[in-house]
Amino acid sequence: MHKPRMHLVASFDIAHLQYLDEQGRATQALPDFATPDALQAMYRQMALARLVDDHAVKLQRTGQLGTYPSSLGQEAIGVGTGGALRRQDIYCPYYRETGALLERGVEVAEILAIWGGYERGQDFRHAPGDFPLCIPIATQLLHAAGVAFALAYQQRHMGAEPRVVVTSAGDGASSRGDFYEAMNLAGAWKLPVVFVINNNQWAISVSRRAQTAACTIAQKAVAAGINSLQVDGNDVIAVRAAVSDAVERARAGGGPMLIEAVSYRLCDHTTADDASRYCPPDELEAARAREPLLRLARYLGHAGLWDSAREEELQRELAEIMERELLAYRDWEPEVPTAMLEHLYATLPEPLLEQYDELAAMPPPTGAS
Amino acid sequence: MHKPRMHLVASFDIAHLQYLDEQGRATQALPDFATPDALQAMYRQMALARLVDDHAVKLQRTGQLGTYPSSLGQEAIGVGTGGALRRQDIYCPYYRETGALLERGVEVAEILAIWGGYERGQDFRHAPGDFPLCIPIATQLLHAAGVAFALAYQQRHMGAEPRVVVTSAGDGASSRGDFYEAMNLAGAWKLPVVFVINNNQWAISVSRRAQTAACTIAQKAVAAGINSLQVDGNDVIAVRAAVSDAVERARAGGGPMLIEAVSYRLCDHTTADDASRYCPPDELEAARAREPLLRLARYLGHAGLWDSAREEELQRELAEIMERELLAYRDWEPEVPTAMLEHLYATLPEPLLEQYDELAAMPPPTGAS
Amino acid sequence: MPAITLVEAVTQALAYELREDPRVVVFGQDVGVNGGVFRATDGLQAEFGGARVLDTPLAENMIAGIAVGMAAQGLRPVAEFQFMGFIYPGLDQMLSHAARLRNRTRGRLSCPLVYRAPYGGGIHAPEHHSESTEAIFAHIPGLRVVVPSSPGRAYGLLLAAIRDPDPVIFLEPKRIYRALRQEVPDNGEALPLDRCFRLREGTDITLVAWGAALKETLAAAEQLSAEGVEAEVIDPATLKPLDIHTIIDSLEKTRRCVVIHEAARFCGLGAEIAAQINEYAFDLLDAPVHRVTGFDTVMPYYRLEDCYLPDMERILAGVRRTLEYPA
Amino acid sequence: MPAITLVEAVTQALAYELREDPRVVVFGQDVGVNGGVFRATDGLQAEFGGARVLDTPLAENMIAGIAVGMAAQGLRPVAEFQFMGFIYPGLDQMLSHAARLRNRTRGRLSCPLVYRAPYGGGIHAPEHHSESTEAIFAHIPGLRVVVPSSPGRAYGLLLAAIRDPDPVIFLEPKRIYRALRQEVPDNGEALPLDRCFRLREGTDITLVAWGAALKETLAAAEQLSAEGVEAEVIDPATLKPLDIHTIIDSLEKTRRCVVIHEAARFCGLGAEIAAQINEYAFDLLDAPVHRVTGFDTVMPYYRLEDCYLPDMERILAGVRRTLEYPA
Ligand SMILES: Cc1ncc(C[n+]2csc(CCOP(=O)(O)OP(=O)(O)O)c2C)c(N)n1
Ligand SMILES: Cc1ncc(C[n+]2csc(CCOP(=O)(O)OP(=O)(O)O)c2C)c(N)n1
Ligand SMILES: [Mg+2]
Ligand SMILES: [Mg+2]
Repeated sequence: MHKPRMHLVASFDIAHLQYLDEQGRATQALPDFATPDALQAMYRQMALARLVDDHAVKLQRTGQLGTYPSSLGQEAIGVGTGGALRRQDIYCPYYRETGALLERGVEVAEILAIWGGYERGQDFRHAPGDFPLCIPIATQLLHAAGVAFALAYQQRHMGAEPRVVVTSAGDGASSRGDFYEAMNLAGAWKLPVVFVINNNQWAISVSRRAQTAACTIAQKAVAAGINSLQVDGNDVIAVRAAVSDAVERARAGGGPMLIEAVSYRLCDHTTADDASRYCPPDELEAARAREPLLRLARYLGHAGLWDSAREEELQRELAEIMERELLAYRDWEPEVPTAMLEHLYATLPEPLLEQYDELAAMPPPTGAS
Repeated sequence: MHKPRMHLVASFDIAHLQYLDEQGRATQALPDFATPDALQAMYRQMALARLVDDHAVKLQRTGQLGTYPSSLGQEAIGVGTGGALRRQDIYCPYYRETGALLERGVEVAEILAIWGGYERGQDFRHAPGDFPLCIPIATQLLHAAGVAFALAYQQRHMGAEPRVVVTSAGDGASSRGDFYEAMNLAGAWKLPVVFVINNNQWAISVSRRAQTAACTIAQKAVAAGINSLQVDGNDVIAVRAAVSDAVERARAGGGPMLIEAVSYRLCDHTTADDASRYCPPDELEAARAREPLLRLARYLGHAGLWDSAREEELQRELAEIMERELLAYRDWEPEVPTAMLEHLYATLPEPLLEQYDELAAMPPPTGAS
Repeated sequence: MPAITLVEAVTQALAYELREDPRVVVFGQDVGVNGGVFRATDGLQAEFGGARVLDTPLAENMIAGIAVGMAAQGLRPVAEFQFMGFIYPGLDQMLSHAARLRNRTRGRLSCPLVYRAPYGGGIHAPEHHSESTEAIFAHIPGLRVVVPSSPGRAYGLLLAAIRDPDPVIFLEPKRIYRALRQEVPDNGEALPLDRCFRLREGTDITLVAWGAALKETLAAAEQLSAEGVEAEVIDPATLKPLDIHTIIDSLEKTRRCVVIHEAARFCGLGAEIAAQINEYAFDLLDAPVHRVTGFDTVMPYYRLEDCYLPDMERILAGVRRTLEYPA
Repeated sequence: MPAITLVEAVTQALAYELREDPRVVVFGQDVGVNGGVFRATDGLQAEFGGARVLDTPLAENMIAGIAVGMAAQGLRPVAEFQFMGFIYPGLDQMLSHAARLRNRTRGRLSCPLVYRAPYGGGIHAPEHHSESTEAIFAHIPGLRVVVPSSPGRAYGLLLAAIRDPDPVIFLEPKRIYRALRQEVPDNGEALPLDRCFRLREGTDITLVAWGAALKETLAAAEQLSAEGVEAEVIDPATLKPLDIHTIIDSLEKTRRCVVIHEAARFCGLGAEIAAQINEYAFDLLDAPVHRVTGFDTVMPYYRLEDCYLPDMERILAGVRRTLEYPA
């Protein structure tokens, strides 16, 4: 057909935020929260996350832990996100979340226990309102929408203080209907929820480009009529700034937001994966040069806030923490067979008593690992 | 935070297409296909659809048909869409589809039989590749994506001619994950599929605005990285032009497209619904003035191509068709009880023989309606 | 006190609990102004406002998933699925999360929620509107599956379901939504979950049925009585966890049992009941447990639905066969 | 001819059928370059190209749904779900469409497709990676549910499943993916669906099991044999439709039966088998049909998974109890 005349009914722009470039140079004035102390604290948390991941992978390799998903290279996303929440806010994480969990006060030993085969690891002692790590991809995004409804409801009708929920997922998760349904509801009901996508370019072996024809994940928010932003996910300042801004806007009643944090998975998908089967080595090498710790260290170094002595001191301190947590994991109280029925319902229904007794008569398992 | 600098990574525009305004005046030169004959034929099909709907509702009211969803006011969408396909293309319809089904060659009696409680109505004699009417909202959109893959596959690897699939759904369906998953796959795999949304402003009693914060349905395609367009769904020329264009682009390998056809449901959701419970009467009245038959009749009248004599003649002709089809429906061969097992599997598995015999021994049902 | 129907009893229970417990919220498709397509939520939005009685966008997976988040955060969500045939997109959230949240957080978070859905056939509805797949949900550890069969039980069991600290699938037999009226005092008294109801005493045979199938089952029992056969009729009401002991107790008297359900036979709940009777009461039985059920095929369009549903003829035939065993 | 594992037999069958039938396409998450997380599709994309062996975006509902469209349009789609724990978003498409398309179009369109998924526990995988909910699928009219338990049966049954004109859920017991090797000639010979396999002859008791549970079941049978008890072991393989007659035939000899499955007991497939035995062979039975199964709870994280799975001890205990009945 010949080109007809049409009129414009809507227009959308997707913006990208960065503070530190790949060389650790500030590309613009840093936000107010970025004091030397705060930056050093973020660096410390990223370093701890990396150390935890490193040890967890080693534990797995030596048969002391089950499958483990490292967040190597994506520490800025977890730490930047976790730091943007207040204690009483709620976090609905996916499974690749070391940095954010640490920020939320989850203990390293709890994280290890989860992947070490103990449900009790999910009983976050210091983050009692947070959701457990979520394995079925994207399903946690709907929980977050529900939590957000509850928080707004409790604020408006039950006199509670304003709270916000943040939830995370991977780029692969953005192909699931759940992601879209959660955003759409959040938009329609203007819920206080922030969706953070760790775009690490891979869903196991499926590349971001094979996942969708959309050129950004951020633009997927347009479908739901909600705001979105793409941030440099290797720049912890940008992540923290974007999520903080979204969280506080949501807290003030401004509704939901989607944040796409662009990063790269510098490791296997999990310890059960072998990324060399599908990940182009040169792409991986190029990504390594953009990683978040090096970048922040460079910035801090340029600013005279970091040097090798401080790095060594930090590593010593973190090694001690790790040591302590590894012991706590090794001494983790084993679960007894009846544990599998004890928390299924609030009270064990009578018809299950017989099965309970059968489990009670069983010898505890011998050191499965 | 103070306003940071961001850079733009993507931009999207949503356009709207119209040829005839509410008074039936051309707002721009009509497309080539819009010859007097073609326009009169489209008018005829819309009038037939309206007549079928009208009779179906009456049959239901008199206990001769089950629940029925009329497409009153939305005839331009079905007729404009159905006319854009070639015979060998595939159509995956939802349930509110009288106009499109007629265009595809489905018999009125078949349509009545479906809603009259006979599976055999779905055995479209003249549209053997088309999908049956789909009741579970939005699920057909995924079938269409699968069909599109098959058509492209058969073209590329099995020497078949290029074919396209068109699928339809309502505005409510656009909230389902399926809609997004189907568009996303179609985009990622560049499939020859066109998604047509009948935005009739209601999903039963839930208004379009309560359904989503997105200001258009068309913009939901941005999430999938595919093209989209909003059309005046009461302007059959615009619908036909937009869908034809999308279909031919898809046929040529140009990939999928989403078309939002903006209209209004001028009737109850189905015969089981009472729209007066929730639909504002003034909104309904205003919408009535924009309806598609009146609009095209006015245009044709201005152009000297239509008058009350021709209208009467048309109505006489359609009434005859309707008469014949009503008889065919009344004489529809009843299903016998064993029919419910005969087509479950290609061959009845042995373990079901006993149940088959039980059904075979049953008296046929006595005139359920 | 006016006598009310089953669907009105549902409304009455929802209203009672909305009034008494500020944590209760009711949501789903068309539950607001429209009052639900079966009017189960009629008038609730007008009385309790749009903040507590909400129309959702059209997405069942979403409805199931947000209920988990709401419940974990301290609310008492009651979600409606418009028809059981449209509940399946929500199954993932029910099975993977609602049923498990308490267990995987070792009791830290829980899911006190209710998923309601009209279910069953026989109302001449279109395709996909006549499902009865309760067995799918009954197989899922951590859920409760509850089916009322009278206005009184609808009221009492729904209150219990909303107050229960764990997730409940509440399936409402829509064929009998308006089939009979009872006086149901609006006193907020819940009925016990996890307990069978003995609807009729008898000594000759035990009939187990739930939901709409009880209509024909009770009618069959009356017919049998006229013939001198006294059937005991048991409504499990809570299908999971199942109170098998009340059924076994009945078998001590009757030694013969027929299970009646609308759902397809294969891997239906009747199989579980037969298997447990076999396990717990093998020596009591004078005849095999007989199942009168829907056929193992898709529920047909409405012209044939009466052939699909167990009717009095088929129930009576099953009973006679069981009584005459071995014949 | 080298001996191959069960997962290699799956690959061999897929390759055979891709080679022989241009309508066959294989797709799912990571099935391409990566060859699937269990390597079931290893090398297939290299051999048959990206047009026939495709990685999909991450959406199980989508995977289930597009297979319906492909199959209806004449292809022979074989879709992989990465783990059974992630199949549930696809249930709606399987139940509402794949299983029904032939019926609702009265044979005009059909769904010759295979949904494959690794299933079962015991590999120390994370949460949601150890599901065995075959009973849910077995309840759905119109589906076939097939579970292989050896490399030879994996090859022959998968070929049959792909060639079958109707939809098949093909569940692969991942715990025994590499547990044993067999020589499996790549001759394209399918094994029959809808037929039990008698894996061991015996006269004293009938053991019915499928998938990975056959490992312990067969071991238990050997142990029993050493004790002078000869167990007949039957693998139904096609769980729906179920060939009950081979089981009944066996009971004519043995008069006692134990069903073993990993899945939760309540409304599991064991219940259906017990119910049908009760119906067809009530008089044959010398003892109630006994079920040795997973517990009615969520499959625990890996530290306790061995307590959940039926092991040889529990199978032997169940057999002894059944043999000694009444005791
Ligand atoms: C519903 C579901 N399907 C499949 C899987 C298996 N699986 C685990 S992680 C993963 C890829 C996820 O990729 P992405 O969302 O990008 O997150 P990432 O792991 O890269 O952080 C898949 C397919 C799962 N856990 N859940
Ligand atoms: C999955 C599913 N959920 C609910 C329903 C019940 N239902 C039938 S039509 C309808 C509203 C659909 O609205 P829309 O998509 O806008 O289409 P329209 O009927 O307005 O043309 C609903 C909720 C259904 N058929 N399928
Ligand atoms: Mg990723
Ligand atoms: Mg609509």
